[in-house]
Amino acid sequence: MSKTTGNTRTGFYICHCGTNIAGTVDVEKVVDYVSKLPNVVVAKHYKYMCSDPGQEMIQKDIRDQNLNRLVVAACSPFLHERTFRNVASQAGLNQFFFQMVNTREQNAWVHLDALASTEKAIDLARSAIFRVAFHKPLEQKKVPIHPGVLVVGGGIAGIHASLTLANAGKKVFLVEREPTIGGHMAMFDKTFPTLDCAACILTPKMSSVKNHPNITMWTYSEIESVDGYVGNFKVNVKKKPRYIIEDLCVGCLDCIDACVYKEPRFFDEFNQGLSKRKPVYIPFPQATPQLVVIDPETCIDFKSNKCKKTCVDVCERKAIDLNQQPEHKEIEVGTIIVATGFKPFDASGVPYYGYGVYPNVYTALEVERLINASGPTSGEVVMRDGSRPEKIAIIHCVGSRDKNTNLWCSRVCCLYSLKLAHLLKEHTHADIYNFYIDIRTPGKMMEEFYYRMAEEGTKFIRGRVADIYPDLTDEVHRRLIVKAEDTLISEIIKVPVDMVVLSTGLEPRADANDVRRMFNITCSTEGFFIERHPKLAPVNTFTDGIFLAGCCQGPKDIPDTVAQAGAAAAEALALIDSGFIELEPNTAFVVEVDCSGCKSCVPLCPYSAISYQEDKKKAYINEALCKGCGTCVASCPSGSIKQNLFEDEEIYSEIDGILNYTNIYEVSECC
Amino acid sequence: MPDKPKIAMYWCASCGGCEESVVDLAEDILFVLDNVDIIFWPVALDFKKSDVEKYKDVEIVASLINGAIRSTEQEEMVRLLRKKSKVIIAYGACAQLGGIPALANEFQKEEILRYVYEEAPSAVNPDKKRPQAQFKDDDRETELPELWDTVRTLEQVIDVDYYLPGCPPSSKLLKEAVLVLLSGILPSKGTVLAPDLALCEECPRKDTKPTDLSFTEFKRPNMHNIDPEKCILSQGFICIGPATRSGCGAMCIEGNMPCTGCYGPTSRVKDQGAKILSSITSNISGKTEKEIDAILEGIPDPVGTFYRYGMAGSLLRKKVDF
Amino acid sequence: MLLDENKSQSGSQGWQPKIIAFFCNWCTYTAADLAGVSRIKHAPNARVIRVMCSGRVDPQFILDSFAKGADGVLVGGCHPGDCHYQEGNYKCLRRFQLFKRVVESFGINKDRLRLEWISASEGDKVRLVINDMVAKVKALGPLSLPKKFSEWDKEMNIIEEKIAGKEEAVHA
Amino acid sequence: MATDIEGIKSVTLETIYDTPEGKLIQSCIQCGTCAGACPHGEYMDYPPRRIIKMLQHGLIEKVFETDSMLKCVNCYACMVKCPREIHLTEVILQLVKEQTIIRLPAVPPELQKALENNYRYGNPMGESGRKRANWVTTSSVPVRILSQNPEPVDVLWFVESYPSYHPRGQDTCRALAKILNALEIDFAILGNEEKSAGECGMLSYESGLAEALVDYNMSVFAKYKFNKMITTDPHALDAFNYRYKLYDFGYEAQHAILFIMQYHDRLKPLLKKTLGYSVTYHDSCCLGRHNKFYDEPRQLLQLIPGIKLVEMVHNRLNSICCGGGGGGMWLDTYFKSQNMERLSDIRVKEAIETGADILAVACPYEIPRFEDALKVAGYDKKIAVKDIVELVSESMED
Repeated sequence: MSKTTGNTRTGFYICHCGTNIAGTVDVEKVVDYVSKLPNVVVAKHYKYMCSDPGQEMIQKDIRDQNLNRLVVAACSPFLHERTFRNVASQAGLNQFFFQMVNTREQNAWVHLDALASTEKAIDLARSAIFRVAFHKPLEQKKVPIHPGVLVVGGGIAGIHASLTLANAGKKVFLVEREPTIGGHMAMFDKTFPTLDCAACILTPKMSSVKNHPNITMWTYSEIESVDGYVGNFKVNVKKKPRYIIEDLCVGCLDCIDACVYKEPRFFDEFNQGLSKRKPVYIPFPQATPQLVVIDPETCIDFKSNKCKKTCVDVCERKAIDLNQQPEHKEIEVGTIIVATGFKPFDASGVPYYGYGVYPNVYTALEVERLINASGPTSGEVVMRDGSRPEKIAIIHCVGSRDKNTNLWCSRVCCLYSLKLAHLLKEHTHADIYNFYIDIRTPGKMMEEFYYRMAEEGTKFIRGRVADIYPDLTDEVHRRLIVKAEDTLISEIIKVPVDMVVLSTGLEPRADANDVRRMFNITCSTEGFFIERHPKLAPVNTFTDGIFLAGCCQGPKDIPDTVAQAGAAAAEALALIDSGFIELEPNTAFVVEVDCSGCKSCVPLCPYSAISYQEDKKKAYINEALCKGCGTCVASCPSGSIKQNLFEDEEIYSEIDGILNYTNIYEVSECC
Repeated sequence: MPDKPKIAMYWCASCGGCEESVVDLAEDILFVLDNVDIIFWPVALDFKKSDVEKYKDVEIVASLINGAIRSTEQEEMVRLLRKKSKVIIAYGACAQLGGIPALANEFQKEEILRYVYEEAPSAVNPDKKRPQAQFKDDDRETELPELWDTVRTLEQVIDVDYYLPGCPPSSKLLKEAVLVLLSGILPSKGTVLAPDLALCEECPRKDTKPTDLSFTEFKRPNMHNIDPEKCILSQGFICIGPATRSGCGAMCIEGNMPCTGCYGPTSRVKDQGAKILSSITSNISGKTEKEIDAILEGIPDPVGTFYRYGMAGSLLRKKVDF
Repeated sequence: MLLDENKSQSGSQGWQPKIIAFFCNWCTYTAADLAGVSRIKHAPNARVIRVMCSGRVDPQFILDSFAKGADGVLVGGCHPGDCHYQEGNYKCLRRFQLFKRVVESFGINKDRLRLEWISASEGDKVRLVINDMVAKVKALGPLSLPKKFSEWDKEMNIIEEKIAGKEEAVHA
Repeated sequence: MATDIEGIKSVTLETIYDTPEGKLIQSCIQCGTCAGACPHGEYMDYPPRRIIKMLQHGLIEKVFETDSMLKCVNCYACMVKCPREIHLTEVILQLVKEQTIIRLPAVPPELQKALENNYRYGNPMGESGRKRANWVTTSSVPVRILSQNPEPVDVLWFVESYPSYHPRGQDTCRALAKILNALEIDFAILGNEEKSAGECGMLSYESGLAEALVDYNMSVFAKYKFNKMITTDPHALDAFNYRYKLYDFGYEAQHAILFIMQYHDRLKPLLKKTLGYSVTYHDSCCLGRHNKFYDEPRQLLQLIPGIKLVEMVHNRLNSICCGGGGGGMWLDTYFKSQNMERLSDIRVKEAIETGADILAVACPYEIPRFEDALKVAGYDKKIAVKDIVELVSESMED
C-alpha cells in the first residue's frame, strides 16, 4: 500500500440486494471488517444500493466526507458498473476512481455456506480497496457513430428491422444468403393464431424492402469479414454470382422455359424437395428480388461447357452472364443487427420415426409446402405415392425436449402443430391425431387457439411416440402404425395412419459458430447467440453495437420475432442518434522513456495498433486501434507498456488484497 | 588533511570476477586510490575481520559487497559490514539477484553435498567424508563456515542501499558509481546504478530486428552458428536482452553471444525470468499445444535459461518443494 | 451437488485452499456470472480477478499470487478460436506451455496451476473446474509460500543470535 | 472408484436417490416413450413410466403388487429412447425387478429351475460341468484348454453356457475356433473350469447367486495369465464389462465379432467362398442398444463375398428383442400363460418379410429362439438362422 496517489479516502458500500446478497453474505460483518482497513473513511451497507436512495447516500458521502475513491460490492459489473460510475461522476469524482466487487453472481448466488461466502466477500472487498487506491482519473474517448446499419439475414426479423431503421431515415444494408429474402416465413401457409396467410402479410413487406430508397438489399450474398468496433465497423460482403446481370433482368422467366432441360429435375430447396426445379430457376413466384438464379451445381454448361445455352439466347436483354464472378463490396456501418435465423431439426435424427425411410412420413415444413396454394401440389394434400391421407398423426417435440437430440423446447411446435391439424383437416377431412408430451400455448390468443382446434375434433393423445412402423399384416394399405402410450389412460396404443407429420424443432444454424466468430459475439453450447442480459438487455450482445433479432437468439414465433426485430432496430437507432459512443478507456500505451525499442510487442497486436517508430526507435500504440486486451502489456519484457484500468500495480494490489489476510475478522469473531 | 573516505570491499559466494572488474579500472584505479582509503579488501590485501571490527559504527563510507550469501561466514561478515558502513552497495549480479550460485536453489543442500563429495566422477572419497562445521584436533578447536540451505541475495540478509548490476559490473558503471559516492549527492535508496532501459536500447544490432518476429524454432549457440550481423533473438537464439538492463555496452552481443540477463530486470519488472518468458513465448508460432510444445522443445531448461542470474531474487526464490 | 457444496465448505472447519482465478472478461468471467444467474453452486475458494483477456495474464501475476500465499492459480479464457481479441488466448496458451514447466521446476505441483477454456455459456464448467481444482489442491495441502519464506530464513537466526550474544558479552 | 463399487453392491430402494442415475428419475417428464417402446409394455399393469411416477410418489410397494417387472426382458429399448436419458434398464428397473422377484409368491418354475441349475452346475440347463468342453473334441482345429496347458495365452475365450452345451451353440464355437486358428490367434478356453458368467439379467434376479459365480470365475481367471478376453455372448460381455468391473476385473472384454473385425485385413483374403445369400441381421439388445455396436456386425457380414444385406423394419436402435434377455429365456411358459405374444415370433415375421435367406445373429440365445419361432410360424419360404461367425467360417471353406 505504498505508492498510492496522495491522501486516499475510500468509501465502501455493500448492497443487500434485498436478500439476494444479504441472505448469504453477512453484510454487517463485511462492513465491520472493511471499516478497519487503511484508507477506508466510510463503510456502509444498504438494502438496494442501485436504488435512488442508495445512490444519493453514496453521493452525499462523497461530498460530505470528501471521498476520493469508491468501492461498491453488489452485483456483477456487467449489470451496474455504469450505474455506480455515474454515481461517482455526478458527485464530482472521476468515474474511474471506482471499483466494483461482484458479490452476487459470483458469490452469494453460488455458495451456500454463509461463513465462507462472507470470507470471500471480505477478501474481495479488501482487494478492491487496495486496488482502487492505485486508480487514476481517466477520460472516456468519444467516437462518432456511423449512421449506416448492417442487417444480416433477410427473414422476417431482418426485414422488419431493416424497414424500421429505413423508415427512420437510416441507411440500411440488408444482406441475405439465399437468392430471395423472406426466410422461413415465406414458406409457411398460414400463421397461428390468427390463421392469416403468411404470404399476404409478408410479401408486401418484402417489396417495401426492395423498393425502399434507404435500403440496399444484397441477396445471394454473404458477409466475409467484419472489422472495427461499435460506431465504425468495416464489413466485406461477397455477392455470389447469380449468373444474371441484376440490372438487366426484368423477371420475365423466359429463360426458365428455354432451358435445355425440358422438365424440372433437381431438388427444389424452397419446396423442400417436394417438387423439382431447373438449373435456372426462381425460388418461388413472389421471390424478392424477382430475379432468376442459375445453379452452377446442376447447370450443364458449368459441368461440360457444352450446353447449347438456350437460356442465354432467349434473353432479349442479354441479362445472362455465365462468366459472372463473385463481387466484393466493402461497406462502413456503425451498428449491426444479426438476424440469421434457425434451421429446422433434421428429422432423420430420430431414427425410429422413419423419416427418409417411409415416404409417408413428412416434416412439418414439408406439410406447410403441401398445404400452400403456391406449393408443389397447389395446396392439394397429395402424398408422395399419389394418395390422399384419411388418417394423419402429428407428432410433437421431434428434436425438442430430448437429451438425445436437443434439450430445449422449441416453443412454436405446439402451436404450429395445432395449426397444421386445422389446415390438414380443412384440406383432407382426415382424422387427425396429435401426439404430444405437453401442450404449451403461452401468449396472447394462443390458448384460445388451442381451444378452437380441440373443438374441431382433432384427437389429442398425451404420449411421446415410441415407434413408427409399417403394418405388415395390412397387405393393402400398408399403413404406418404409430405406437405410444396414452399416458392419461395408461394404455399402449397403436394407431394406424396414412400420413405422419413430424413437428420438428428449431435449431441454431449449422454455421452459427462461424457467424459468432465473425461478429465476435457469444453463443450457447447449443449454438444460439447469447444476449447481453436475458431480461435487461435481450437484444444486445456482449459486443457493443451488435444486436440480435429473431430465432438466431433462440426459438420464437413470428410476433416475438417481429417485436425483437423492432427492439433491435430501436437499440441501433438510439446509438446512432446519440451521435457518438464513449469507449472504455482500457487501452494500452507505451511509456516512451522506458521503451528500449525491442519490438517484441509489435507482432503481438492483431489490430496492428502497435508500430515501431523508426525515428525515435521506440514502440507506439495507436489508441484508436487498440481494443484493450492487454496482451502486449503482459508480454513487454521491460515492463514499459501499461494498460489503463489494468495497470500492473492495480492487479498486484488486487492479488495483495485478496491474500493479505489479517485477523481483524477472526478476532471480532471470537471476542 | 582530513581522512579520505573509507571504502571496504568483500566477496561472498562469487567467482571473483567482480573483484577482477575493480582491477579492470586500469589506470582509473589510481584515481580511486587517490580519493578513497580501501580499508578492507581480503582478495587483494591482508586484512582480518578484526580490522573491520575496530571501526566505529558507520565509520566506513561504503562497502561494496559482491557474491550471493549462502554460508554462516558470509552472513556474519556482511552483517558486520552493514553495521560499520554508511552505504552498502550490492556489487554484481550475485549480490543483487543471487547470480549463478543461486541456481543451487534448484537443489537441496544435501543433494549438492552428496554429489560434490561422493558422486561426482572426479570425487575420490571412499569414507564419504564431508567438511564439518566444528573440528577438534588435540587442543585445537576450529570452527568452519557452514552452508545454508538457501542461497540469498544480499538484500535478503542485510539492508542494501544501492545495486551495481552485472556479471561483473562494467568498469564504466563502477567508475560512475564511485563518482556519485564521492560527489556526496546520493541517489534515492534502492537505486540500481545502471540505466533503466533494456539492453536493446544500446544493442548494435537493434535495427536488424524485424517487427514481425514469430519463432518457429529455438536454437542453442553451442549447436548453431550465429550470424554476426543480425539480431540474435530473431535468429531463434534465446537472448534475454529485451528484459535486461543496459549499461554493459552490449558486450556479449559484440562477442556474438546472446545476452544471458546478468544486469537484471528493469525497475518495472518483479521477475525477470517470468517476463522474458512471457515475451518470447507470446511470439512463437503455433496454435495447438502440440505445435507449441514442438517449438518449445528448443528450450530444454527454461529455469536455467531465464533464471540464470535471478533465481534467489525471483518471486519464488527457490524450489519450494522437493 | 448439495453434497459437494457442503463438503467443500470452509467455514471454520480447518484449512481451506485459496485459489486466485484470473478470468477473461468476455468468456470465463461471463460464464462465472452465468453460473450465478443459474445458481450453480460451487466451492467458495476461488477469488476472481477480472482481466480483459487471458492474454493480459502476466506470468508474474501467477508467481506473485503464489508468493503472497495463494494455494492455486486458475486462468480462464475463451476457447481457441473464440478470443474476443482474436488471439490473446493463444498467447496465453503459448506462455502457459512453457511457464507450467518453470513452475513445476520450482517445485510447485502442476495441479496448483491450471489453464481452462470456459466459454460464456459454460456456467456449469465453472463449477466443474473450480470444484475439481479445489479438491485437487486440498489433497495437496497448503502451499503457504509466505510461511515457507520465513521458515527458510530461520537459518539466519543463528548468526543473529550469535552476534546479539557477543554484543551482550561486550556490554557486560 | 472404491465408493462406487460399494454403492452399487449395497444399493437398495432406499438409496435409489443417492446415485446420480437414480436421481435422474426426478427429471422424468412422464412422456411415456418407455412404455411405448417396451416390447411387453402392453402386457404390464404398470409400464415403466408409471413405475417411475410411483417411485417419485414413494408408492414402491404398490409396484410389487403386480408382476409387471417380471416381464422386462432387459432389452434397453426404453433406455435408448428416453428423452431424459434416464438409466431405466441399467439402474431403475433392475432395482425394482430384483425386489419384484423377491416378493413373488412363487417364482415361475422354469426360471426357478434355471437359477438352481446355475447354482449347482454353473449353467442354466443343468448339464454336467465336466461336459462343458466336450465340443472341443469335434472341433476341426485344436483348441487349447488352460487347465491342461496353463501357459500364458494372449486371448482367453470365455465360451459361456449356451455355446458350450447347445448343439447349435457348439456349431458357433467350432466356427469361431476355426476362424481364430486361421487368423493365427494365440487363444485358449477355460474348459470345464468355466461356469456361467451370471449374465446381466440373472444378476439382478439373484444377487447372491450372481456374486457366487463372479467370485468363482474371478478365482479361475486369477490362475492364468492372459491379455484379453473375448466371448460370443453379449450377455457375458456385459457381465464382464459392467458387473465384474466392480469386483476388480481388470480386462476389457470384447465381443468375438469386434475382435475378428480388428483383423479384417487378414480375414478378407481367407473368405474365398462366395455365399449367395440374402441376409438380414438381427441387432441383439446388449450388443446393439447397450453397447452401440450396430455397424461392426454388418461390416463383418459384408466382408463375405456374395452376401446381400437387407434390413428388417425394426433395426439397429429400434430392433425388437428376441425375448430371451432378463430371464425371458426361461419365462416363455409363464408369458404364454399370460396370453402374451412371443417376441421371437414377432421378430421372425419381420425377418421373413424381408425375403432374406438367412437371419444372421450375434447372440447365442437367438439361434434356438428364432429357430423355434420359425418352426411354429410354419412359413413356406425357408429361412435359416445363423450366427455371423458361422457364416464367416462357411465362407472360409474352399
